[in-house]
Amino acid sequence: MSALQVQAGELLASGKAEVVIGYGEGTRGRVRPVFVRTRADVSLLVFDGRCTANLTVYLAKPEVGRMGKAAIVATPGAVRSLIQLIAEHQVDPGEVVVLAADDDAVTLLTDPAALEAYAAAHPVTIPPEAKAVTESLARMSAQERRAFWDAELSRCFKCYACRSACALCYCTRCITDMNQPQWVCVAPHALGVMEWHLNRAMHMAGRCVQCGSCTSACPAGIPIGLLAMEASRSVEKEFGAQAGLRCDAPPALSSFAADDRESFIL
Amino acid sequence: MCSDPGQNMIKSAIKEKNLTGVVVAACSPRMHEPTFRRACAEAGLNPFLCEMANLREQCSWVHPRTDATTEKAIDIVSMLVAKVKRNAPLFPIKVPVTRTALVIGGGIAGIQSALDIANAGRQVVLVEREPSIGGHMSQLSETFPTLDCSQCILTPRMVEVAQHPNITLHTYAEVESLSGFIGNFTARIRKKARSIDERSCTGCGECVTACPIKKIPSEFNAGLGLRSAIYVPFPQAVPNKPVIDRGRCTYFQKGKCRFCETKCPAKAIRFDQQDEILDIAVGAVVVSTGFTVVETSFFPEYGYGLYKDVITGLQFERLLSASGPTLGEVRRPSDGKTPKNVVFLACAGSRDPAKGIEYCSKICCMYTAKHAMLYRHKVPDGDATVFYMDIRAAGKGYDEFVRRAIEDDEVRYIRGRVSRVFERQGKLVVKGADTLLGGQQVEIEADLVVLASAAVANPGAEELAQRLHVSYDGHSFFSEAHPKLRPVETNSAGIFLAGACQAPKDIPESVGQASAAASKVVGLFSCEELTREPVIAVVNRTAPPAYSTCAGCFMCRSACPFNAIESEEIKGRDGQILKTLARVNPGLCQGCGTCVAFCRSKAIDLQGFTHEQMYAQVMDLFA
Amino acid sequence: MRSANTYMPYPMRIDAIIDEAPGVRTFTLKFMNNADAEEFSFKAGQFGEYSLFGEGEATFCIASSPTRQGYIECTFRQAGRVTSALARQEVGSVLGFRGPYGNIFPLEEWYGRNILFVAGGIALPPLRSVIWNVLDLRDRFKDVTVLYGARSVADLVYKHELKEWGTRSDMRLVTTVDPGGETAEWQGKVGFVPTVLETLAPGPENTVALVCGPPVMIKYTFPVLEQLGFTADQIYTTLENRMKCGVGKCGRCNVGPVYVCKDGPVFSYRELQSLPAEY
Amino acid sequence: MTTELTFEPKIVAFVCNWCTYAGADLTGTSRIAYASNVRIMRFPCTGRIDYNLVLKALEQGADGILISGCHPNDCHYSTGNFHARRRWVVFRHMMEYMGFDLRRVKFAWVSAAEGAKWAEVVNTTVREIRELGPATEYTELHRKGVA
Amino acid sequence: MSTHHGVLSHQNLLKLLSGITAGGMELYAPRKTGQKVFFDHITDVREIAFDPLPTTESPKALLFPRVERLLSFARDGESMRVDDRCADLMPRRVLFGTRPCDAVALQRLAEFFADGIEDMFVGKRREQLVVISLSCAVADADCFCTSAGSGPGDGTGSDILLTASGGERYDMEVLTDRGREVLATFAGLWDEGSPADTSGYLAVVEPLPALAGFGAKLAGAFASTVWKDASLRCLGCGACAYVCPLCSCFDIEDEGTPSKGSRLRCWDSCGFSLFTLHTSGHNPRPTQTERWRQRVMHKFSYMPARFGHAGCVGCGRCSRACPADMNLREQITMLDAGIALQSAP
Repeated sequence: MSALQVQAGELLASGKAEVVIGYGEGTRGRVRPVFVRTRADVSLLVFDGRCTANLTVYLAKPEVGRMGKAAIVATPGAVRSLIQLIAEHQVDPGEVVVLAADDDAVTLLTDPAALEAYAAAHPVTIPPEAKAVTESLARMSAQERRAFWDAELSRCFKCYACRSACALCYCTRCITDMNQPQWVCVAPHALGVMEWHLNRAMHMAGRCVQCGSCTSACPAGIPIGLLAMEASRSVEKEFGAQAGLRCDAPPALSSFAADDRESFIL
Repeated sequence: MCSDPGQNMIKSAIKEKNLTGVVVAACSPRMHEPTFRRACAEAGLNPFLCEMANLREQCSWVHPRTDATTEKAIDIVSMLVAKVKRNAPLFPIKVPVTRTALVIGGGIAGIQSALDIANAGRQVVLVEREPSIGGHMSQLSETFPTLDCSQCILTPRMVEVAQHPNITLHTYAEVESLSGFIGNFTARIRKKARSIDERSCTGCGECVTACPIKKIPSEFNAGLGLRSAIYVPFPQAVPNKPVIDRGRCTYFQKGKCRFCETKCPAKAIRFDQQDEILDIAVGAVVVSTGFTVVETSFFPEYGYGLYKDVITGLQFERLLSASGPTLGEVRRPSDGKTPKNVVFLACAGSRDPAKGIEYCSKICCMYTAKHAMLYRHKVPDGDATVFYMDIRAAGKGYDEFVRRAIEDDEVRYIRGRVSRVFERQGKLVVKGADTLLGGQQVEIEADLVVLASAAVANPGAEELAQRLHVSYDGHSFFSEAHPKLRPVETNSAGIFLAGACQAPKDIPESVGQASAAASKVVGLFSCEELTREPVIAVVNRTAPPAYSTCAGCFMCRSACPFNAIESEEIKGRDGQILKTLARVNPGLCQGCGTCVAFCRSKAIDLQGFTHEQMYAQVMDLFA
Repeated sequence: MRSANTYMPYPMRIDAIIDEAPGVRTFTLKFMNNADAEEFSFKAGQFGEYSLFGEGEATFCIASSPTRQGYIECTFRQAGRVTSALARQEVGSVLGFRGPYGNIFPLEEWYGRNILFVAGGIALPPLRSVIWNVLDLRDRFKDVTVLYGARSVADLVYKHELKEWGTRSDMRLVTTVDPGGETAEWQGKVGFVPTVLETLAPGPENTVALVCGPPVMIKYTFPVLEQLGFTADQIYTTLENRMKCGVGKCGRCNVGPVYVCKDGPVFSYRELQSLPAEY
Repeated sequence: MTTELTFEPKIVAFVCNWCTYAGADLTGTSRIAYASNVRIMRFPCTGRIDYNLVLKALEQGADGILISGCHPNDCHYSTGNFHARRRWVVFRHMMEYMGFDLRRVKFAWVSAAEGAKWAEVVNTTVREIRELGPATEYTELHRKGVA
Repeated sequence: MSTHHGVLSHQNLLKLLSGITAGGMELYAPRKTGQKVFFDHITDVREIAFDPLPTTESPKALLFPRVERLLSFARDGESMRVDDRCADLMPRRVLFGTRPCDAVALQRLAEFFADGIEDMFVGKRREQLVVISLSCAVADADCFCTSAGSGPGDGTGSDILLTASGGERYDMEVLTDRGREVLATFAGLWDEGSPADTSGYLAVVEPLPALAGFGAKLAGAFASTVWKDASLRCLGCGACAYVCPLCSCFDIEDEGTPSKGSRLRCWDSCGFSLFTLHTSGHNPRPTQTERWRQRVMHKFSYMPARFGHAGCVGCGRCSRACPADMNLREQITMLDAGIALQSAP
């Protein structure tokens, strides 16, 4: 039994968790989320390099919530998102146990301080593909960037897998589903797609923990996470606030500093 | 339209056509929105179903008579029609009122306001930064145009304040912060440590005599006299209790001395006294923090304050004052001799865009005439010369007063600006032009030069304004809500202005405004409840299981400048928490809508400026 | 000639607006083209998609009777984007209407029978179409009874018609409001619809019951009728699932193997029993 | 005549009630003439201005946007403009990242006393937008991807 | 007509496709971006991707576009001018590179939209669409076409079916007049052929035995508890529905202002939480459990009951697209077993 399986078993046996949300073997060599409720089933749990999806997204699901106190197998990205969820009052730190997994090590994190320490010790890693696109975007002119996003977003049919896979897209009603007024065009035409992704990026500003889940979820292969990441990074660069590091962090966007940049204002 | 016939037209249209909304295409809503909303209300239409299309200030007055202007006018009206179709009837919000007023600043304006409010039977908390109330008026010798003694008319008022049962006086104290809203403010007051137990102190003055440090320039005497480290600012101070200037006191600086303590018969000295923080609930605030004058160092052309015998008008007041450093004799600072040639420079700094003070300080013409006159009375063989730009003596008895100075007291008025004051062979020379003589250069030797230096806002006025959430103008004077129609209110409901903190004023004007502010406060306090504008943010509520589109992230909380966001728990039948939502305290919300723009799920909306209303305006513009 | 485009509405103009209850309005709509008016016909129970250009479509039943031609009426509560926009319209405004869609109440099969209408709140409109249809062909039916209830007196719709029905000798009208919803002047009954129905105790013999109301009313009314001896075939209702297309394609109103818009909205209680409860 | 010469841009101004709107009123009371291309929308505070409204205006055909409110520290609500400023920093960054032309969205602090500045800001904006020509990058998105 | 047989080389196929674009007909074919393959308007045949597996997005957009203008309107004084688009020319299009399962799906989709009140848009597009499919030489673990009423060499729904028969050469079946018309212009590029047994070139698709009788079993399984566990990891996105060649749920929305705008039809999904939400707040399918059940029931129980075939052709796209690995093959097998277990005495 792996260390993860042992720890998960103990949590279930001791009643510290009633369900362990983890990764299990899926089809076609992929891994998938599994919900382990009995000690016997801990053998389903795996953890390796394929496990990148951010499982904290399931904490907001009512069906999962009804299963009782959860332990969650978390990548560093998921730990950050959990911290962010705590900061945004979406998760009660007392109601979730974290099995932070990274390569071989599994660390049990049960309080905000431990989560924060873990997040601090595991900085954001940007996948090489994302890095390459970011670098090429930086070299582009505005028109080239427009053309790049126009082409990429033309594949978006608004299945909202990006939103569904995102732990921080927990809104009771997403702005794109509102029609009084119709902030975002329903249609997945170029306009509606642009509005949706720009809104998501703005909503992620100062909140995106760069876990990469939205990009991996996109069935159309759009590097969609770049937008949210960029919004969050601009907040980091401009205002020095990084998401997912402190459980009591104030919202970065709805805060301000008297000397925030205003060179663009006449 | 704003005239009675115009309003009646609207009223009858509402009734005849059964209107459900009104757009008045006329002037700025900042001007007449309340007028028309009231007219609608009188016709039975909810006033918030009325909007104004600003066709005057923002269209006809700024654009020529062209088709493009007409198009713009049509757009403006059309946008407001689109908005008003989505307006909802709103109803005033009732909030309780704490019937205690806070008056900040104990000069003549603050004193007058406090007394008026207190005499109307309401509680007043008067906070003064200095150790005594009295302000600038207590420094003046005589007052124009009657030449009665300033102290004589002020002191009884100061005493009345001290003894009034409805007034709580905090001197040597400052307002640290002001939270809450009209009717329900909390003022945090820092009472600086006086180092004296005020209750025990009898005001005998033994300590002052005992203090070995005596060569501190006296603030009260505008630097012309001296005081000790433990001191009473002036003999008639209220309260007449000393204060230790810890920055100058040997004990506080070097840890040794305590002479005053040994001499105090009442054992009232408290070296270990701490600043005291008081949180006081008040319903209204009168800001009467006054002004200051620019120092002589402000004027490079007059020697940057290097010449001891170039002084400000305020310093000259102290030289004239019987309680001043010279006991009322005019003696110049450099050598104590009686000056035989005194030159008064009016508009020193004022009305001088190059110096950044474009405005007229308003009081200088009058007090310069007074100074020259009083000087001539005290030094009958002296020459008084006044350089002036023009004489502004509008006011009851004012022009007569100036004429008396010129005609009876033979003060020489030269119309012209002074370009330089310099020293020549140990004597001051005032160089200027006489514009009535075609700009002819004149040079006048002077024993004393008195600058009618500009009245400016107090240092720190901006910071105070920010703490009080009131706005201020480019010169840091506090802004009234409307220059003509709401001259004593600020844009923050429940906060009023009195005296020279708003703009330079003389005594009668300050007192008049102070009484006006007091009457506003008394009016506000006439009811136990006050009605507020319903333009506030509201968190939506929907059917279960969502209860609201609010997800409870509380991003709005950090966006709110007024701490108006609270949390609300939705509980199930058995008491378990189903959801935690944001809730807006309708008493605290001021309706800025900052929370609204931050809310990702649009759960908060601002009544009167709703998402639907604003969106409809944008869409209509391009329809 | 009708357009080959299924989604093409008839242009219609609002001819009259009646405020029925707080947030509830009735529009009388007239065809803008005579040819449309002539071509158009419908039967009681059918519905349509009413549209406001630029805002979208909303699904309501046709609340007027097919016996009254040249216009249609709809009654709606202001709630969503389209209904809110509709509520901002005035007499003379142009709307779109496409329909009629859906199946019908088989009135012809019910000639010679007693008809019992049970309606609650804003669900009277679908039955109003049938009520007027029956009243206009009064001699073909036996006893006609209408039981209508609302949360409060203010919430009753078609107040002027209720007054007329109340005075007619060829039908019986019973109105009721929920406890607490009555006013001092209220002359009708006070109580929930199922309870009032129980005391009314209409006989099931040769009777058809048409029931329309909020889900909770339906839930408690069916058992009362069964208790009174009505069989599931004698009870009819309409389903009000969310719809977009009205022609069985968009998928929204799919409940089990049926599309409510195409196979409904009229269902007998018997038919309903065979469907999953996803409505 | 070429279209460049006849092109009159339509500019939507989103302004706060207490400073810029009052400032624009002052421009009027001072009778300072300025370009009539601007349509003013009054908000209580810059903090209330939703970037989605800006986006909608551009999509609907605005050639330029002007967002204006109180100078820092002068906000009637004390901090609304600070919040707005931070939001605009990010919004501009994202617009730029997606390749939109930032020159069409202008920002200015205009106080209630700056009637002349308002006229100048509007005139400058109109002149610059006129040089840029009609905005198409948003409006053309309406058609893309619709069968 | 009777099936016509021919053979052509890969080279000539490309020439033929080039000829189609040059001749003014719009050509749609798979194009690859990164790892994903989409049907796209092709102007240069070198851009066509000949990936062996079904494309990422199905070709359904050729009949049922992601966004489609149902009508447009403009205020005209007191009335409204409405353009019903009937006059819009739906150009003849050639769709190349569909797999047999796709072609079957296109046919079923067209049937669905024609049922009852016919949908003009889909109908007209279908009339004008020439489908040239490629038989499958490869299947992956997500495919189950042979159990879903199709197969790797099924010509149903195609106008022309090409089967790669080794050596850069295709066996061609011309199945319809429309197919023959297209080919007529390019007579020199292909040779007459005779019926050939292509089965040796076709993929072997792993059967999905659970599918047999699955519909009948589902009919009684609405209230079963199997749905809850089966749907637990479903994220509720629309990826499966949007890549599916047969999912046809849509939304109708107006865009623009009351003065000028369009009524649009856009894809929608029964998996979205708001799909069935009533304005009152009542939602007949409140959680993902009910929504996943609807998806499965609709495809494998309701559709067969109504149309005689499932709403699924076993292309496997949903399984490949799902971010939570909701594998349909596996789900069917698991649900089948679960239902069987529950209904056992």
